Amino acid sequence: MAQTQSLSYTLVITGAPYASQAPQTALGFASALVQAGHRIDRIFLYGDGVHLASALSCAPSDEINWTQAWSGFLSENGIPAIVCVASALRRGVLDETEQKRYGKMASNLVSPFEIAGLGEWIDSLKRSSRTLYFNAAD
Amino acid sequence: MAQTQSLSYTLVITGAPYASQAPQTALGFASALVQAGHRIDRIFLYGDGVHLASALSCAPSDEINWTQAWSGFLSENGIPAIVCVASALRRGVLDETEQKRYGKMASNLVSPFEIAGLGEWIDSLKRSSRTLYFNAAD
Amino acid sequence: MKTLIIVDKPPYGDWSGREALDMAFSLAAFDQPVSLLFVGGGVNWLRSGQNAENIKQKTVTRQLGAAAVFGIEEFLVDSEGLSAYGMAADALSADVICVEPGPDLYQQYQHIVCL
Amino acid sequence: MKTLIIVDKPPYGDWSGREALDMAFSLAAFDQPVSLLFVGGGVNWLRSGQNAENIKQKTVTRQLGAAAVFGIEEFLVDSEGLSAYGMAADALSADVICVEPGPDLYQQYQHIVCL
Amino acid sequence: MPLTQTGTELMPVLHVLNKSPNHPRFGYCLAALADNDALILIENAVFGLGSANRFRCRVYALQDDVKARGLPSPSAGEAIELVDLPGWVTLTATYSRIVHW
Amino acid sequence: MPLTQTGTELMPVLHVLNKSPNHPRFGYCLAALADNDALILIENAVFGLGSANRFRCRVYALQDDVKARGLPSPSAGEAIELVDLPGWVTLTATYSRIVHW
Repeated sequence: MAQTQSLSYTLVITGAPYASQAPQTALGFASALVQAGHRIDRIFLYGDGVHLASALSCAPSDEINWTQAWSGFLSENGIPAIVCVASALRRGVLDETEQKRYGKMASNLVSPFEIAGLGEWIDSLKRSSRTLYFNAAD
Repeated sequence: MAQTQSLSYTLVITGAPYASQAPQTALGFASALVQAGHRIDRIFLYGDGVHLASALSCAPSDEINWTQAWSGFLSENGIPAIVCVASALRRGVLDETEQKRYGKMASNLVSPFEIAGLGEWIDSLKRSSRTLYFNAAD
Repeated sequence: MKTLIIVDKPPYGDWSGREALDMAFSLAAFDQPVSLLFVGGGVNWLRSGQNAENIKQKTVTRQLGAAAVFGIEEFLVDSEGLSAYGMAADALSADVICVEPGPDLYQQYQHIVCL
Repeated sequence: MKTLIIVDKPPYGDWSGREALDMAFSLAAFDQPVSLLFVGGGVNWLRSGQNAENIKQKTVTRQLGAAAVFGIEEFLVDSEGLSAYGMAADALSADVICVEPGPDLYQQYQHIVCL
Repeated sequence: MPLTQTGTELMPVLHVLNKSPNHPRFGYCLAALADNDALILIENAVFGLGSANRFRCRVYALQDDVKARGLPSPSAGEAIELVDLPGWVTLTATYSRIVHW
Repeated sequence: MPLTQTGTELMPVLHVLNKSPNHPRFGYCLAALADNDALILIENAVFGLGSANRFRCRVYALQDDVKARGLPSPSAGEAIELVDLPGWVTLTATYSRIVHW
């Protein structure tokens, strides 16, 4: 089972923090990937997973804020992170461009996440060695 | 089965729009309640249901924006609507008070929803004739 | 790079099926071969006579109709799911291929997505 | 105004059980009688030896321990769920009453909440 | 009608079920039904109309959800009554105890 | 190893399952397993450790999720291997086709 070759990965997260275990499992896996010397092409948030990119989430002081934890991990490792635009608009996760387009009073997308379409996911299927999914459990 | 007496109701919504059918089923039921001459004491959003109160959600032009639909219904009928504070903070639904308390860049709570604690729900159990729950389906 | 998108929940009660379908549409739009597999409760996407007007959603039948036009290659349906929900394969809203999902089916796809 | 809060999903995989427990704590804090019923996969809340440190969550055993202190009246557990998950009633992390959930049980509560 | 421990008479229960038949909670709901209870199937639970003989009490189903999903209306012999939203409201006013599964 | 229609040889599949044993998808996953596939149980799927004799392929389970839930470690006779996160990473690097249930 030994495999020393370095591969490229995309992680798709579809489960929301505080509703599913998906973002935490994915972060543990992503850290282990980087440690093992693999490359992460991008993180792609889809469906309820887009809530992970909300800058407004506040965890109780004795719990981990998964948005901050992910945001820090992505920045430190220079990993691109995409939030699917269709999922994000419905669920109220907006960058400044979408805020203006829809005339909303605020934006709430946390850096370094960016909003883009499913084309980014398809690019992952074509180019990443592996595309993994982190869905809500039950 | 005839029942002409007017009763008071609390509706608890725990399923999110665009993830579950709960907010739409609840709105249809609430409209029928008002039509039938019953009183709605309050709407209480809990768990993932708090996403219904996000002012930033944008529906595609050919779909109903359930946040706007609910917001309009509540205002027209003068119905108090509460978002559970613990659920809301974790999921990034904030009013201006919580925005300041947590030093966040924006608030996103849609009017006439207000943030409060589970005490409001307990008050419903004590005072409303009926407390109904609208949960995610599967 | 053949992709299989699996839908295993009934329509209307939640959103996962719609978002799975959006993935299939996107693949087709980018000329990537994609098939849909309806399993378990998901077979109800193919029921004829749906009308979601009163629950203020879009009836999914029309979306499935568009799928063929947009280049989604096949609609596969789990025959066990059909019988569990009392549905006949010849009374569905779309042309389907009945299958028994198992290793022989899945090995034909490089990517398999089940939201 | 006796209330029964039902927990039917295992801990850690989703959040509904924690938010159900918060409801129970609130009732107790407002001196309202409340019991908890663990059914099906929910019986795993009572398993001894849990340690969620490595998945960066709070171990739920401690929360359940606080429940008794805070005035939650009873922990009821579905005996069928226990045997389905291979758990013995005398090896649980809390004092429980084994029950067979049915009309006789439910009729004792004015309010029943199942998130 | 059974008596509670405190001696007050309890009204029967209206059970509201919105889960598909293959969801564990569908079974928990079935196990909770008493003969004089009523059950209303809404949302994905209307897929359970076909297994109505498993219910031991009066059964209703929300018409809009049945129609949305293209399910056949219950036949006269099935003892299931389709109700609209006002009908559901009436049921909730009639039963003082309501459990949502 | 079976051949596809196009004649290329396919690598076996790593199945990643995170649903409880009573979730419908647990069964769909079981039905998808080939003898030379591998399965890793994570999150709530580790509650299925006890039914490991139903799996027809190699089975792993994520140690952190097993420990969090207080489940007993599999005995030597059960042919289930606990892996940590680096072990899961190695599995995903070894199998070129991965299905998440």
